[in-house]
Amino acid sequence: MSERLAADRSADHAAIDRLSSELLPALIAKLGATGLGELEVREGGWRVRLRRPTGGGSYNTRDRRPGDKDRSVRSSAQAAANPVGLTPVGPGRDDRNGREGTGSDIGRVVASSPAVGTFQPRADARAGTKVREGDRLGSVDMLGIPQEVVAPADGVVGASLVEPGDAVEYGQELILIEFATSAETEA
Amino acid sequence: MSERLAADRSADHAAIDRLSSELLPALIAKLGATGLGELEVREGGWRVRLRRPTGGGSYNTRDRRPGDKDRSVRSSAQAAANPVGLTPVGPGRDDRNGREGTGSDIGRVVASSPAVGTFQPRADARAGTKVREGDRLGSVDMLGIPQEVVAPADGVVGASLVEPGDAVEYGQELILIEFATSAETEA
Amino acid sequence: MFRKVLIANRGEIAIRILRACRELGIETVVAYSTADRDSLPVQLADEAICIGPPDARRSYLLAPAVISAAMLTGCDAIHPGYGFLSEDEGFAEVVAAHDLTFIGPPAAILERFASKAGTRQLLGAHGLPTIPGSDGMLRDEMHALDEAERIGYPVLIKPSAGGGGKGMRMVRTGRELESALRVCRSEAKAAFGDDSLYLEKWLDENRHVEIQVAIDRYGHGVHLGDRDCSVQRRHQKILEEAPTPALSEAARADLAERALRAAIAAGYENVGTLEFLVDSVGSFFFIEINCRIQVEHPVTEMLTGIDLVATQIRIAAGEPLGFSQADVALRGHAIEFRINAEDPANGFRPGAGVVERYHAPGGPGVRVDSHLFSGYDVPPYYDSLLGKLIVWGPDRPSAIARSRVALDELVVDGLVTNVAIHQALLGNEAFLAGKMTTNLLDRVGSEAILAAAARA
Amino acid sequence: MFRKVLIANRGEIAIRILRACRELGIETVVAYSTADRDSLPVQLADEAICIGPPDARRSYLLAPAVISAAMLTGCDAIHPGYGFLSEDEGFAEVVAAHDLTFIGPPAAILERFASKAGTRQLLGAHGLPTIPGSDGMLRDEMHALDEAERIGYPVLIKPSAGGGGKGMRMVRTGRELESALRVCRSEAKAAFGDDSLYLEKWLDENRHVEIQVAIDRYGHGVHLGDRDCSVQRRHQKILEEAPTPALSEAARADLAERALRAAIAAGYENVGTLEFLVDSVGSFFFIEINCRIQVEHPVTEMLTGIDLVATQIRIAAGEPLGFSQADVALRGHAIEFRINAEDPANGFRPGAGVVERYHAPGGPGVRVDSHLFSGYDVPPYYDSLLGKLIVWGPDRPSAIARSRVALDELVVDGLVTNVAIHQALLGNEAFLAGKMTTNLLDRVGSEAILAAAARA
Repeated sequence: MSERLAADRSADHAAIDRLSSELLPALIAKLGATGLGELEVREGGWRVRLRRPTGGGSYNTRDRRPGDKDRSVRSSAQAAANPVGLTPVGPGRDDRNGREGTGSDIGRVVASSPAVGTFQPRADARAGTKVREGDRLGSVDMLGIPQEVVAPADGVVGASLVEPGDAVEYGQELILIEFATSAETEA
Repeated sequence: MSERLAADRSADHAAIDRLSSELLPALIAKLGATGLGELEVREGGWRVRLRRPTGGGSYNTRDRRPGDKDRSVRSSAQAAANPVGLTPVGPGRDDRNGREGTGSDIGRVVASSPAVGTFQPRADARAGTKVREGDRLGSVDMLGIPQEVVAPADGVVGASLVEPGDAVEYGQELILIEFATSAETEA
Repeated sequence: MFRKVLIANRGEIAIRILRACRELGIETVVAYSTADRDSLPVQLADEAICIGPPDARRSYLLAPAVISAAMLTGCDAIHPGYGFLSEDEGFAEVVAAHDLTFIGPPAAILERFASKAGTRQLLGAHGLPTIPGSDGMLRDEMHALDEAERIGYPVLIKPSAGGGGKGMRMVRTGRELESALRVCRSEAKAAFGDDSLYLEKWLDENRHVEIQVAIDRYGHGVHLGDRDCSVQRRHQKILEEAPTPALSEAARADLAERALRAAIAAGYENVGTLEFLVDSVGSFFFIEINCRIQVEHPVTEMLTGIDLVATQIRIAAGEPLGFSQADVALRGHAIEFRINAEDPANGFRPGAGVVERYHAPGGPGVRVDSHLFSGYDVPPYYDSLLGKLIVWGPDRPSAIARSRVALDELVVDGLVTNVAIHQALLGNEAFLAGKMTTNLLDRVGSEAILAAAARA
Repeated sequence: MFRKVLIANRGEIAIRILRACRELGIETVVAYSTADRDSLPVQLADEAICIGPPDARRSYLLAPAVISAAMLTGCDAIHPGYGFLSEDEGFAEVVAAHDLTFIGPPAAILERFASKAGTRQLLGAHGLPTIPGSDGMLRDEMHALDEAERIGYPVLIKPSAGGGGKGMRMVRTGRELESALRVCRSEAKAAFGDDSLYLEKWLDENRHVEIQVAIDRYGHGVHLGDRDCSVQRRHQKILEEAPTPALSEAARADLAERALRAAIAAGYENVGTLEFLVDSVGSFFFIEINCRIQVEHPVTEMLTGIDLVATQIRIAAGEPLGFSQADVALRGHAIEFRINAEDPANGFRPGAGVVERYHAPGGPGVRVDSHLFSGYDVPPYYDSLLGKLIVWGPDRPSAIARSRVALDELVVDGLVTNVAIHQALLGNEAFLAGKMTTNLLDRVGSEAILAAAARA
């Protein structure tokens, strides 16, 4: 490699060092202030772009779709089935590689729909009930074929994100499973 | 703002901190190893993209043009006029807002072409000659109309980037002007 | 007319159907697998509903999921596109049983044309010459060998169900036949869930020419000219054009008219395509009928100005065709290039990954039907079709000249595509002379065609 | 034919010319200002050469820079596109003096038609009815007032040079005339370097209809039908369609034939457009001739299948036209929507900035000519045209239905565009009835049209 390229490389190093010490804090501040999903800073020809996680690593998040119209981001079935207004996160969005749609978050996991159909909870899987991984929480009826909704982990049945009889799509979040605290586990 | 958003924000801060301490060094190493112009790292839904400066802050650098064919990146006129093989940097690329095409870099500036035409240096502006800002270094003949090439700053005439009689485009780098060292300046 | 249609497909055809629905004032719901969550049709649709995981058998091919999605979203019809459930008479029947309309021929008609052997018999009885073939499905190896002997080698093994080259193999000897039978059976079983095979006389230098028809519920129909799909790789079409350079104008008109008459007489309904082999002296043999919209339908749209998908939807809704043969005028020449994520220099190995940059060509006579966009992550689960470049010109040479420009302008950075084989074909003498046969790519070899183009 | 053409323009028309050159086997050099360094035409061109800074007077309008660039890159012809130097007979003359070909009418013919008043006289003498107007250029205020009195108010003040609405004003009284004269003179001076003005009778309820012609060096010519450009905002066309709904088929044919005969008789050469006003009873009056390719030329290409830019280049190269009127067939209906970076809800204030995301509609009958791409930074220095959406349908209602779908599908994130006014127009009763007049937008008001669409 020529001297010139080596010199360029050391200049690159210096520039990147400065990016991390100066520009990233600026990005942090701006992101915090604006609530934007993406920010870009240019400096001396370098560009740094930060994209806020939007529930998956995909390039085009579903809230930035073509068309200026305010189309439903999820299907109408899901919108109707989401009375508590939680933003759907996780389930079914990270499973492009075939993993089942089971969302997880700190302190809780979510049982999600195994099919597109109508949801029916089990009567004995009320909020507060302790469950073990694999326990049946209800079913989704897909054209007369019941598909079991199971607990993705041990825990306690938490809030239901849909109502009995609601239309749900594949992978949709149905029931929160709170992790038992260590005290409870020992109890 | 809701608690949830505040929590998200602090998670963002942590993620960005980790980006700057872990991911940027990885980017530096990869860029150095590959000589690529652009790299992107994804982590937990965040994306960081670094783009090597290519002579301007534009989104589409001219070396990433549509079409797979190996088209000339600059005009053939310029390619022919660039015997020393330097990558053109700076001039005319940052002046989207109308600034004149005068490149600058640490330790030197470049006199660039005021017109599209053929270049003729002044006989008395040889390498090593001291010049002051505004001094004539030569001219570019645009359809019979000579356009003056002037020194963009005080300094010493350095290497010529084109040959006498070469075809040059507007904004093309023509002659390096080295900054006089402070010793020289005082001499 | 329908109020709301569920689009049970993906990729470019989902977008094509979506646009046709909108023009007809119909709302759209795109049913998608989790692998297609960020796809362009999902983004463009009025609504989108996730029906299953990436594995098509658990999403796009899962009839209960598709029908359940249609009912939950309040659709009154389902458009299956091509492939997947598009020619599945069982699916069409269940759709109808749930008071939804299957956009395509009704189940009973799909069933009538479900067996290729049966279809040949039926349309043969209605005046279409058919290619010599086995007497029904192959019962066993012995039956296959006997029938092949009777027909005369070379013969083509073909599956009764499906299409797209799976389960098909040309064999020149009894020994080749024996070993190919097993492969074809397992391929057909895997691809279509049906391992019935039959034999067909193989014409070495044949052309694939098809006739597009549109027939309404009331038996009123038109043909919309022909398409030449001779440029194939292992029985997979990669380039289609119209009109075919294989036949004179009179012969083309004769073929189209006979095809239409036979299809009406056999009770076909909706848009459909009758496929023929044309031999070196211009004789034609009916092969099969495709009871769906085809990948290459835009070629016909460019010539006729008629929206085939809208026509298909209107017929399925019970509307009369609304125009007759005299209203169909063909203008100029059109060529479609299938842009696939596959590497022609490496055995057409399929690829997937992120489209770093996408630029579609344009200008007069250039149409691109594609679901690509810059940043799109092409999933590895489905077929490799990235889109279709369709180029029209007043005549074949001008369409070819314009195609060269358009192919050169197309940019799909980040993926290897088969654009190079199209560019090479546009320099191939047999193609330029309009003399391509279905064995061109496999006989001459894609590598040789690419190499010749590189030398030129 | 030319070997290499310098494209002395920018934006969508530079790409349009580039594609036409490639189809004709001609190499391309795009001449650009520093503001356009990263533009799509520069990226697509075989070569690109920077000719000056963003200020068009020092780049795209600077004749010596353009010609110098053409000579340095070894071009043998220059295509000026529209606007800029496209109708500058002085430029055409200098181009010719340097042994380069100006792609358009030769300088002498441009000069013959340079004055609008002179052109009206000339074509009037060749049988075209002209609109009553002032006797030559306006010498002074007194002359203007006298002439306006003689013609009868309202009158339209028009500049002799240029187009695009600059220096134009309609006045209804002598007092309005006095104050408008000064404004028009300074506008015309600034825009065209020529402050000559003349008057024309103003028809309150008029339609703008133009005839496209193509005439070769040997006096052989054809017309390619008409275009209706009545939808204007302050004399700026924003939507064009063909055929015009203003005239019967017979009247359209008559107008087109008379326009062609007059243009040939007056010695016109190359593609050109004769503009007419059509009054409420269908009488037509010749206004002016545009000696260049026009923004709205794709409308005609969609109907005829003829590549107008390629035709223009071939004529400039001295080739005979190669076809005659009998070969020109018009099919269906086409509408062009100019997509501008301007805000219809805020007085059409122009904008610039980065296109965050770009998605062009497609499918049958939809063409988009645009230089946009995701990430493109639209410079603020030039006109606000981002591209053109051209939609074809078998008839006007189907073209309108398809247009609605295409406009809805178009995405240009990051900039405010005028798409809303197009969407509103497609709901406007006068437009739907084909009864739009040139004063529709200015009289009813864009705000009212937008508001009506919002209510619907």
